[in-house]
Amino acid sequence: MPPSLFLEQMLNGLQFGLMLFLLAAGLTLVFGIMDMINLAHGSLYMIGAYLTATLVGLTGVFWLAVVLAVLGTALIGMLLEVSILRQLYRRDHLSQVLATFALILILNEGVRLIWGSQPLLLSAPEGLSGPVEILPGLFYSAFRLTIIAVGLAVAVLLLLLVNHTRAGMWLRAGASNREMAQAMGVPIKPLFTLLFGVGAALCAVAGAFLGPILAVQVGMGESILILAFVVIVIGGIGSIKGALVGALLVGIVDTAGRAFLPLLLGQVASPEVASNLGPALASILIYLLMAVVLFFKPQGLFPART
Amino acid sequence: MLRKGWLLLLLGLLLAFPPVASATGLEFYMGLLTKIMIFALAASSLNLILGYGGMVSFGHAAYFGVGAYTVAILTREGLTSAWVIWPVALALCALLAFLIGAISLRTRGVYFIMITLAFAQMIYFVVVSFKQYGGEDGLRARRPEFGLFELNDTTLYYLTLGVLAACLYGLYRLVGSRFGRVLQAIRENESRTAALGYPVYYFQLLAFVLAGTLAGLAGVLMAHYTQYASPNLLAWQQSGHLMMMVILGGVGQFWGGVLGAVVLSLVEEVLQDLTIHWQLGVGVILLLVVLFAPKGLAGLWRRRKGL
Amino acid sequence: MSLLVLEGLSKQFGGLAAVNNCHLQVEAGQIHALIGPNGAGKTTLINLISGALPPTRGRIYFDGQEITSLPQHRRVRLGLARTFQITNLYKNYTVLENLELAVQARLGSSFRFWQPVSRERGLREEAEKVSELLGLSARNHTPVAQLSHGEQRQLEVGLALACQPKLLLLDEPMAGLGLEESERMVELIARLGQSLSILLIEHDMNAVFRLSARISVLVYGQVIASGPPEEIRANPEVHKAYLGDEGGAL
Amino acid sequence: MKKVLWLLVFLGLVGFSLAQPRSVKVGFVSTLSGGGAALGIDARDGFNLAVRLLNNQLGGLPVEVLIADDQQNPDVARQAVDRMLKRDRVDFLTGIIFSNILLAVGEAIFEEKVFYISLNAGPSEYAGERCSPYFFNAAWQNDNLHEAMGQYVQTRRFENVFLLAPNYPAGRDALTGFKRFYRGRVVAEVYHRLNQLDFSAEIAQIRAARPRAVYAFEPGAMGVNFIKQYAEAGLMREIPLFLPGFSADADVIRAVGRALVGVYNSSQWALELNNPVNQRFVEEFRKAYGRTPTLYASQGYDTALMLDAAIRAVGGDLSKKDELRKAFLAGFNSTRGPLKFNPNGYPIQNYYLRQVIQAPNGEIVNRLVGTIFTNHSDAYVSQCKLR
Repeated sequence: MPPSLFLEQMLNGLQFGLMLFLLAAGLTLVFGIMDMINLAHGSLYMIGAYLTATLVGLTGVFWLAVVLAVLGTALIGMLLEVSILRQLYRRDHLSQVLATFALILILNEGVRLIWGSQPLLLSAPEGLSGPVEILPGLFYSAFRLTIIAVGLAVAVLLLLLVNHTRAGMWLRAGASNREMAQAMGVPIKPLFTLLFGVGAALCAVAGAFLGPILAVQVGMGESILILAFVVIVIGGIGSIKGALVGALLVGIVDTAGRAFLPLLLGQVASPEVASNLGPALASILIYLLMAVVLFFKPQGLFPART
Repeated sequence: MLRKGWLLLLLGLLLAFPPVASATGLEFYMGLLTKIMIFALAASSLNLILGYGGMVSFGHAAYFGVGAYTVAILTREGLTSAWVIWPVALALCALLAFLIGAISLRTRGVYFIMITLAFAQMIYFVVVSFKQYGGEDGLRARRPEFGLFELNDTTLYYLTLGVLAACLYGLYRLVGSRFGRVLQAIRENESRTAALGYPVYYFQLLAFVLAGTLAGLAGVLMAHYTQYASPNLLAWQQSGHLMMMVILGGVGQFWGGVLGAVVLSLVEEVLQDLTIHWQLGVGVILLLVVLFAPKGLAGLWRRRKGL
Repeated sequence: MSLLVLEGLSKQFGGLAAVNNCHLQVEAGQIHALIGPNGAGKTTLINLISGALPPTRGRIYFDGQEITSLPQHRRVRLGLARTFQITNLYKNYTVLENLELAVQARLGSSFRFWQPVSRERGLREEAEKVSELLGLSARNHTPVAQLSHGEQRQLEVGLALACQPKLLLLDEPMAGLGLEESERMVELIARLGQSLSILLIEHDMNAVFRLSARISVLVYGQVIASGPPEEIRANPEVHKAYLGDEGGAL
Repeated sequence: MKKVLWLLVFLGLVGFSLAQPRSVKVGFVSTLSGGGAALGIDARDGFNLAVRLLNNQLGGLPVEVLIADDQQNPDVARQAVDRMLKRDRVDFLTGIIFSNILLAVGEAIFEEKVFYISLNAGPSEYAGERCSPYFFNAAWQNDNLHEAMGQYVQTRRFENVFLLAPNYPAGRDALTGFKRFYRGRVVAEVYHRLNQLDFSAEIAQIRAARPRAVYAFEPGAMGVNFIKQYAEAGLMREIPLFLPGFSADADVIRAVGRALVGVYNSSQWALELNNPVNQRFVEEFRKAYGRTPTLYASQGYDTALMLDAAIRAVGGDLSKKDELRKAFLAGFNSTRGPLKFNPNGYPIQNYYLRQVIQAPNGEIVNRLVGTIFTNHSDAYVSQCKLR
């Protein structure tokens, strides 16, 4: 295998992983701190992508549309928190699952009523469509490079925020022990609303940047939600660092599995078997990864709660 | 528990339904009832571990689907006797539940939810990778021979009714038995139950295997009903669907699984007839139930009756 | 041979040694108290003995048999029962239901799937006996959540008692009790001490010195002294390491 | 007492059905929610449009169309079909988009001796040995568009080609169809998991393999994702991409935009096919729904026309199953011109080459370029014993 192909696949894994991280970061914080399972997290990602697509159509400027969509989605997220989700914090996980599943159905149909069933157009900004030569002979999509840059920037920002600010300290305290945070006099309610807004904003960022390479359509949230859950469980619920490591692991393992597993199988088995088995094994790989991690570390790689 | 009289009346009505249906051209509802009863069995089996055992399995569809696929694959391979197919399917589901449970029960809480999901997903992808068994298209499942009677829509209805009634009675005895009591004690307070000297792990594992086997039984019936095994039966959405039924009906309430299966199926059926945007309606109803009936519909019922 | 022997027992949590090379012998037929400042590793030790946690190093012998790697339920069957420092009951169940579960555990045939447990007279009668011993008969059908704190602590002991242990591990049975309730608990423990061996962890020094035949002092996960109450009271080591300036309180 | 009551209900039902004027009931089971909904909705809109233009009649009989959503789930579809067969007693069924759904319900429909007119799904199973007298397909056999593209790539003399499809039976069948007519070298035949979102790994493989051409079978949202990412990687200009028609139709153009320009695709239908039926369809569809119709819409429209023609031919007597079958086989006047059928129920028709271009006014359209096959039949018809 040429090294440039290997490098390209690693970049692909990195890019996919970073986008998963954006989704997983909000999910893991909401889960870890509020102890709330929010299945509707993926719906916020969908809303973010739809808003971006609509705003690009209206303003014609990609970056402006992204900023507005992120703000809009954060607002919608906070509205959801204040109106419905807040009532679920004290309820058991199963009620939360049922309620937020109901929200998925409602939001999906709502989006369908507003925008219709056909997928929406969302293209990468003019200057970024097309490849650039990052190493001699290695061409890579400029937009995917942008995604990597944005993902890394947000990851660094989040880690700084969580590890080096007062609000971040509250968050960590809350993730490890809710009662203690409350006893410290942290204004829990507004903090939760704000946190939910941040989670929604991160979803919108993912939606805005994945929209140009994935189909913007109803149901796009659910297909990626399960992956986000896999990520946070591997990383350890409530841990931003865990979410980052988990997301990169999932991104790279999944990409590498798809890219290299059929080739490897081709070396040892007949092409017929390899082409049958390869995709199946590649699909299983991330679930296998999760099962193995949980087998050895039942609390994930970086448990936030002790 | 509902009063005996009401139960007998309900059973009588269900027994009398098929002749009435075929006389009045309502055969469709016989099929619908068959499907609902199958889901009632699957949801009740999930309720055993989720409600009574406190084990939130997000991979219950695996056994449901494997049960159905066993029927499809064996009939395709030329086996026609239900007396072979049923035991093989159930044994396979039991074995699978044993392996998955033995590993998954090392974890707790959300990690348990996710590891059961992981195993179910692996099974899903393994099953669809067998091209000779239909892959993503699914596989036709012929109805097997029982010898005593021919399996048609009517006999399948009675068979399902009989299996459901027997399983529910068995579950009823189980949750009131010594074993059932310990299972619920573990849900209430695991560390205390362990400190009393109960081997918690084995109790949970046994319940897990039992629930998986019953779900497999439901899957076998499902294959007889649709004469088809589709990958959708194994998908995580199916696990979610079963969970919705249990939560909607009432977690850990004896009739929770049955009630949830009946209500959710009927709501979907009615709303689908009315509008393409029926999922909006289902969503709103589910949300209202969570907000205003915290213990599910069975809980609502109990509260009304002041029990 | 002593009833319970700990040999070089250690438990590490990450880099922290909660129990560190601990040696202890508990004789049969007496109340043995284990005292020590907060964070000395007393509850961890109970968790190790009862099997709730596996030790990092060391061995545990009970009744002449090594139990270091036995699972918790096997130890209970051998006659080791414990209580919890923080009340740990089936809150939604009644007193009798709590006790019946303990009795059923001892009878050891819980893999029965058919007979309704509500009709089992034997379980109920034994549970009633224990309840009477605890003085909770009047509360038999009250859900635990509605009991007073003192009653809950008594039931906590009762659940362990219903296992009919050879050695009872009591983890701060007096925690949070008022004066009168404490007195009742001391009486209960003294009564129990006549017929079975007890390893008692307690902060209430008054109670400890009244009840125990032998006292061990745990500091930083190690037993630094062991002996009859008078000896411990007089031990300068104990005063220095554990009691500090408040030593006068003894 | 109870018996009397049931008797009354029974009599009421009988009386009701006798009192009804003669009419025709059509069950339309399709994917109307979830990821594949756009397809089903387009087909439904096309079907409904034709019914409306026929004054809500088919073959002179008043028509009632019952619509149900299969959620792209075989079990749900099974339930819906059961309801329509046993409760609503429909005369015809149609609407299913996906082959795996059709395979799950087909036998049950044929057993009831109800005609199923497929408007999209064309599985090979029903084309060969398992063909049924009650099955017709107004669109295609699944392999056809791929065969056409294979033929075209062959005539362009591309010396090798890279093939890509999801790992499921229809994906494998599609590439088999392509290879049936393409004789050059296949550089690689890559199968990925169904409903995959990200294609970066596959695109990197394509780039490394440097094939002369790429043929990809990516139905639904996968197509949108793949094409966007293929263009994003800058491969559109380097390695020409060939697609089946449904991956480059109006709906995909709407979602992908300019990235599609230049792509060749094969179809049995095209927007500018020059016949009066098609011209009216395109015009009325745009007027009614405000968007450009896709081939799915044309197939829905044609299915209604096909029913109309056959019912008219038997004079509205739906009990004459044999004559209905003959009427279906005789064909009808479709948006693709006069259409005839093989004994296995699949059409004999032309397949066209189209190319996505940017029109002078800036609009991106899929333009008809030429004809690949004329009067083409599917590869399985000889295995079907029906006459």
